[in-house]
Amino acid sequence: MAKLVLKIEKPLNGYTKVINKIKIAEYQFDSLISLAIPLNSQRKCKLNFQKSLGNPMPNIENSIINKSGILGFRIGLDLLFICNPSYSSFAKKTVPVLKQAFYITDQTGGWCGVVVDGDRVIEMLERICPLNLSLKIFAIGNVKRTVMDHLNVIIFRQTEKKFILFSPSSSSGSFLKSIEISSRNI
Amino acid sequence: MRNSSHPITNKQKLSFTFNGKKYFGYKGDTLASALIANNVKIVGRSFKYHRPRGIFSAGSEEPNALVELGDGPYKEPNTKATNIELFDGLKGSSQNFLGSVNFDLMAINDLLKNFIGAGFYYKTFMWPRRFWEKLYEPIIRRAAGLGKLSLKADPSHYDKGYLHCDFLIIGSGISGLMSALLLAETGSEVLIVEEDFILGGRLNSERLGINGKQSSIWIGQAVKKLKSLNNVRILNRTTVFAAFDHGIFAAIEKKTDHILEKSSKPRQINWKIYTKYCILASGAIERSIAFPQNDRPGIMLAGSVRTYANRFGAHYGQKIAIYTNNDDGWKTADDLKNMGLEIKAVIDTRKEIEAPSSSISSYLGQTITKTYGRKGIKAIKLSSGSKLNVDCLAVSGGWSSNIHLTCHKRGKPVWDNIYKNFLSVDNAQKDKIIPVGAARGIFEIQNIISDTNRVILSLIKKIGLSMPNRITLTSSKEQYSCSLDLVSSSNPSNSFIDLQNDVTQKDIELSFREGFKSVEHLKRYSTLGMATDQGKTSNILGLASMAKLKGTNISEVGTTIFRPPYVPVAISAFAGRSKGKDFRPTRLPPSHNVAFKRNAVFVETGNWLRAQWFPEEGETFWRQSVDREVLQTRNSVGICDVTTLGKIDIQGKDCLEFLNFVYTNAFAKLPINRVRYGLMLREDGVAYDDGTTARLGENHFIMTTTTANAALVFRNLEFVRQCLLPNLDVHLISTTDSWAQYSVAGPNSRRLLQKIVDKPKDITNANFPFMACRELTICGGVMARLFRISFSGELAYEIAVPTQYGNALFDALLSAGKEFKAVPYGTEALGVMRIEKGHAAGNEINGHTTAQNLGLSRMISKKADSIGNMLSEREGFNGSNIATMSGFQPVQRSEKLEAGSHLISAGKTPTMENDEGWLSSVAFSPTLGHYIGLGFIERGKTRIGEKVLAVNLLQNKTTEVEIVSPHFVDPEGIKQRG
Amino acid sequence: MLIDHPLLGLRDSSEFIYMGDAKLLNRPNWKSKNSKTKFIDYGYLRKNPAGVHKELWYHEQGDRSWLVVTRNTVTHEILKVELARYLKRKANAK
Amino acid sequence: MKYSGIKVLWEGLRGNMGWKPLWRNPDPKKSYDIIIVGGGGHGLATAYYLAEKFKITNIAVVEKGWLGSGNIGRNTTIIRSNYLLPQNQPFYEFSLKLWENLEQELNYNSMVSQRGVLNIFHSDSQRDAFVRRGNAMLMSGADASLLGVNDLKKIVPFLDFQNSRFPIKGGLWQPRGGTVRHDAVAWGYAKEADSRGVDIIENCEATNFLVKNGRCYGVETTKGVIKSKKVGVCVAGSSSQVMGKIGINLPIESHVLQAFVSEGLKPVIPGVITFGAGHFYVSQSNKGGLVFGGDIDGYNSYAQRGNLPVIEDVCEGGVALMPMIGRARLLRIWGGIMDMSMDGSPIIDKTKIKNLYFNGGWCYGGFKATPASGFCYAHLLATGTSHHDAKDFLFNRFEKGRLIDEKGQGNQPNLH
Repeated sequence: MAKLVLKIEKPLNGYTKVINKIKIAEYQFDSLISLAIPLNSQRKCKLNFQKSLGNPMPNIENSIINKSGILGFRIGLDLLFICNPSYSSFAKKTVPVLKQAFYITDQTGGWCGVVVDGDRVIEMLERICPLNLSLKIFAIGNVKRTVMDHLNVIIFRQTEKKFILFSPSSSSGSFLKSIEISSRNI
Repeated sequence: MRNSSHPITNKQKLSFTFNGKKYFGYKGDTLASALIANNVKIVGRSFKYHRPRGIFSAGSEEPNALVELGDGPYKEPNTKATNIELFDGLKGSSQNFLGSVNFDLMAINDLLKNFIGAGFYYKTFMWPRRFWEKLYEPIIRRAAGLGKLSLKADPSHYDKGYLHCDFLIIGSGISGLMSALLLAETGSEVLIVEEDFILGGRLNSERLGINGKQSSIWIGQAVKKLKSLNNVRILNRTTVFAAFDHGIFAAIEKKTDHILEKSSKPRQINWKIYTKYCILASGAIERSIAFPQNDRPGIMLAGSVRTYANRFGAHYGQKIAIYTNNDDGWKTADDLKNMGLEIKAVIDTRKEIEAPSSSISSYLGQTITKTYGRKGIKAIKLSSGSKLNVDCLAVSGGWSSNIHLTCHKRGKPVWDNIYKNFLSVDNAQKDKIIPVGAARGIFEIQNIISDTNRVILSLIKKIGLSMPNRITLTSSKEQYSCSLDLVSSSNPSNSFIDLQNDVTQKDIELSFREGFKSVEHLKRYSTLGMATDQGKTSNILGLASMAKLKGTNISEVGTTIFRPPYVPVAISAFAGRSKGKDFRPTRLPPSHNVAFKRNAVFVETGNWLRAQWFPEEGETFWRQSVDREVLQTRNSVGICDVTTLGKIDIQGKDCLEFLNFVYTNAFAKLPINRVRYGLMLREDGVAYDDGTTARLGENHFIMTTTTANAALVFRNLEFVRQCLLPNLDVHLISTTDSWAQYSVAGPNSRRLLQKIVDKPKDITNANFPFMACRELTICGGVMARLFRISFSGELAYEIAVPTQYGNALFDALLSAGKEFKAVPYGTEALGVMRIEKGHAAGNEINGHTTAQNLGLSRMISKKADSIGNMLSEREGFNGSNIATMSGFQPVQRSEKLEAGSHLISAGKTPTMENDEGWLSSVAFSPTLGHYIGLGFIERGKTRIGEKVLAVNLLQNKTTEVEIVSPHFVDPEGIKQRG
Repeated sequence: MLIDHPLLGLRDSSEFIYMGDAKLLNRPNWKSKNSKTKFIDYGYLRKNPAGVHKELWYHEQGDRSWLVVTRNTVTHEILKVELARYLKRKANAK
Repeated sequence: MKYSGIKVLWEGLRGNMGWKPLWRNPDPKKSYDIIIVGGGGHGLATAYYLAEKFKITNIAVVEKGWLGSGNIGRNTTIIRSNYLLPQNQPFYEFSLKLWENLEQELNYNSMVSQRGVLNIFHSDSQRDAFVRRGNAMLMSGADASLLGVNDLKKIVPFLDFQNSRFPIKGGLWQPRGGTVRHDAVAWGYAKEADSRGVDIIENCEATNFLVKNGRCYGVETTKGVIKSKKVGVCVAGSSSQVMGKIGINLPIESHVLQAFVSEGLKPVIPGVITFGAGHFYVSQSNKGGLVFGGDIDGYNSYAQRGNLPVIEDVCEGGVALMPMIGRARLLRIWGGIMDMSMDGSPIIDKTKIKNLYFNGGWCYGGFKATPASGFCYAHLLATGTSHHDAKDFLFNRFEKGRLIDEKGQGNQPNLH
């Protein structure tokens, strides 16, 4: 028997579509890990974060994008997510350093990312997102976690009219449908 | 009739049908205005007496003109003609009649009025007892109710949305627009919400000018300015219908109700609005006067007659009389006269006033004692005895501030004796709902202008925003005063207080006579104010009537409060898009695609959709598939997706202490690369959840929970971590979705897995015994986790890979398993095998049962504190008589068992006194060839071998069963250790 | 309702799960005197004021913080919101 | 006053001038044998049964507001006895039997309408639980039957059998369940209690208890001190407030439950229907309104009003179960204070203060219990011993671990 090879599947198989001028696309990433800050280790973790990713550790609901395009955001007092779209040495170089300070959990298969982008994106999000999307409250680079259409969603604002939405992978089909309906309904 | 010189006649002509007859109207009409223009007087029948009724008002306070709109599944009963924006092709019809709306057979009720007044049904229909459901009630039910539902699923789409602002302004009349202009200048986010399809509110109904020009010019300028600002948003066709805590309001936007074509776009949007302040510019609602036969078609609110005339150029007939107790009635007379209509008379109940207009014949200090014309008013009789022929009677009982929303948080309105009106006073400020204009009890235009400036500017000052300039507007000088002549003294049985519920003054008197004097009793007994209009035009009449009977005033009588919603809202609009298959999200396990391709039958498990069984060709009955899956697993190997079990990644230096506390059994000595079964109790000592926890490293653990309790267990662990033991270094994150986890079970499971893992030697029995776990790689380097745990009792493993490899691994296992004839198995076979093995699941750990019931009391460690430990020691948990989990099999092996049967001793009668337990789970065991069951029976452990009865009265079946060990298969656990 | 989360600001209460009386933070010591009675009290007797109430809410759809919310049960007015873990640690330090 | 069809005709002919108040409006006497605190359904029923069955008529019912202003005046009117647990089932069946004769007994038509109660199930394990419950009902002498999908298609053809997210697999049907015109229950009990000499005193708030040497001998009220041999508290949502006045802490939390009614519609819904995959139940009133509800809001509240998330949740459930109600409009929302007990079951018991008795913790199930609660409380007040069908509704069950947790949710009141 030939050697078995396991093929990776992305939750939405690389979906892209434009509805009402809103570009909806699966946000593909190579890996996604969570970092937990051990008790009483804020300082150590801050130093480590700066060292391993080259940017200061963000405050809660804030994010960084480092020079390799790695997105890091802080979703709780002691919890961060690091999303690596394509940096090839991430697993070999960055993660081992992070491990020296943080508790790390692989979340790559757990989340599905969707980018929504376009002039009417706020109108669309108004239909599912309970958060205040005004730039005064939800600035570029902010990231928040909330519930949309019965699903837990992490929403990251990349530009004024471009967001990345992360939702659990098992319900990614329902979430995509939700975004499609919202885009169609405006 | 239509005034042919009115500008509306220049608009697009629209055709519509009402009760099957074709009519024409114009764009800008409502159905009501178009019906008036076409002189249609009878629009519906009243609720109880089936009296002919016409259009009464011009807004959402309408009590009479309820129609069924549309047809087929689009049919919408109880729709107010006054709120329906006319469109080409509209179809409307009357409702609540037998025969036709003009000749309603149910109108017989009108003749029986003396016998079927308030509360008559409480006093009769009691004999014989059985006749209630069979005879009396069906008649009452058929007679009651208003419109009909189509009984078809609502085909329209609905949506929800969320809006955030600093100021929500409800209403776009003069005070709403002024507020918006002022507040917009502060740079705040302003949201204006208008119920009507045009902006301008009451100004559209009036002739008065602003700044010396038609008011529409000022409205146009104001709206243009507001629309140019990017901090202002305007929603028309939108009604704010409810106020909730902390500045949250709900509003319904009608998106496509005024369009014939049904699109894929949502029909309505239910907006949830978050605001810091709400400016309530909702205006006022005119009330009626109760006098004999005051409900005839053609009798309308005076302000509404004015609206129809001024805004729509529509009116009934040529001879109009006005009946008023306040100055505003005279305004209607003026406007109609200006339109060229004949004003027969103004009858003012007030004697002491000076008639404002000498050119109109007036009767001061008089009342109407009778009206004529069953199907449309023909004449009125005055207290002086004079009779006047009229074809429309405009009635004004004064104006009530529209403070509905200020009551939603149980704010109590306060009576203002000057303007004879209930106002929202104290609560408004605290709730940050600030009424302006007529909603604040200011009824004269010049005062509305100055007061709105004052209220809004002082609010802006109080908040500390930048001060705008006050708005200078000039208009006519108005005068408004009002009397409380609201109820007549003659013929109370025909003087209608609440038009929609057919509550007459006589009913109020009867309520009073029978002791229903408190306003709440009055409402409940007489049904006053309980119709679809919530008594917007009638409540004050009822209160005035009760005050008169009690010999007191309205403020003493008090008032009931309005309940949300302000206007009735479609149930679908609250559901939004959560309907049909989209009621809840669907979660798919990682092998879903493979299972789908293999024609699996799926089952809903919470939000998950899991493969229930995998039918093969030729299998026509589910048991064939399930039996095969069980036997093939037990004989060789089977594979099942168990990803849905909750998985929680636990890391930290203090995990062992934490686990020791959340589980009843000891975890303190769990070695690395080992798994342990754990039982969780609730703090009240009842069994809560069970699962395994694996130790992958010094500070790294993986906990599994049941599928059903995954979120709950996580929540409770966070509670322990943050609220009970916050000084421990423990971190939790759910990885349920991150890992695809498959059970590989059966005697060939190891051989199969050895073909997959990169180092087959690692998983020999010696290197990887029962309850071992480890991280390893499979298929040439894919990271994986392997756990040697068994739910089926077989030699079994659970293998986990990152979810993105889910379908691939399931396929790989099946293809590697071909030589063993490996089968995929679903939740049914999983359930059968766990029953055969005697493992408790959701039917056993059901929130009632304890560790003692489950036969797991030895798992409660007495050496350490743990959740539920203390309270599980209470006597009720520990008697010698408690039910314990046992196995059951039919004495006649061919007999079927039913879960939910109760267990009683042989020879006893099936009563609750004799109840000893129940069968919780049953299955046909293909391994044993007969039905088996798990259940709970008193002292079960000591009764092995005893024969008892499984009683299923519900299906009329009693089966003799034998109590056996719950472990039907391999009770010693040799297989799983092999 | 809106809950002013100490870290995240105003959030809709639909993101939260309610648990009740904040006395649940004070789980008795199982070895203390009369511990059984104390546990029955802990398990079953909670404050139920018509007025100001300190209570536990869990931000399940947010940052997973357990919060102690001081809220008036008659008006629903929220007076204070604190992180439960800080309060508990503070109490532990005493 | 005796009511009948003939009387209605006679009064109709003479202008309905002969009707009399249903109850007097007496001033409180100095002392009574028994004072009932709380003039809601349970309190009035207690007074009636004390007078009728135990021949104690020197009774006052003191009510803070207007008679029937508590949950009897704001509920969704359902009666049923489809309980599982042996401590509950006989009590609710006793109640249902009392309902069945109530109108004749009280000579007041409260429209007890036994059009059936249907609980829909959506999975095999739900079915197993319902079979167990149905058998418990039958074994207690109640009625129940198990319906399959085809039966349901006949009775309730408008359910979403085709496209529902959680497939409908059958239902447990109790034909004798149904609805009652709730306010009329209070009025009927008041009328008959009053006619037997009970003083119903409205707008009279009990502000404190008179206690000496551990014995209660009356109450202080806003209308003065009233003495009595025994005091029975029966105040539902206000239980913690009232008992707190003498330092009794109850295993009860007060929560808000919202209820809803639609505009009037011609008859569409037979009986009561309960959704098994979400929070929704519905019946249709004789006036035509769909009366529906779901779950409590979930936070402690005395506000008598709720918030939007629950309204949406309930309507989502409704549209999911029966999409034909979508175009019907929600007319009114209201809220009541539920005395949610720690195990979801009530308490009818003595207190640690002699001669002071307590009845409460009915959660959102108090309405259907009204007759039996009144009867059993009257039994306790009159005889000092628990009625057989209410013998387990005791305070000490928490300490003894003999919980009556119908839903199996544990000591978390908002989950019951």
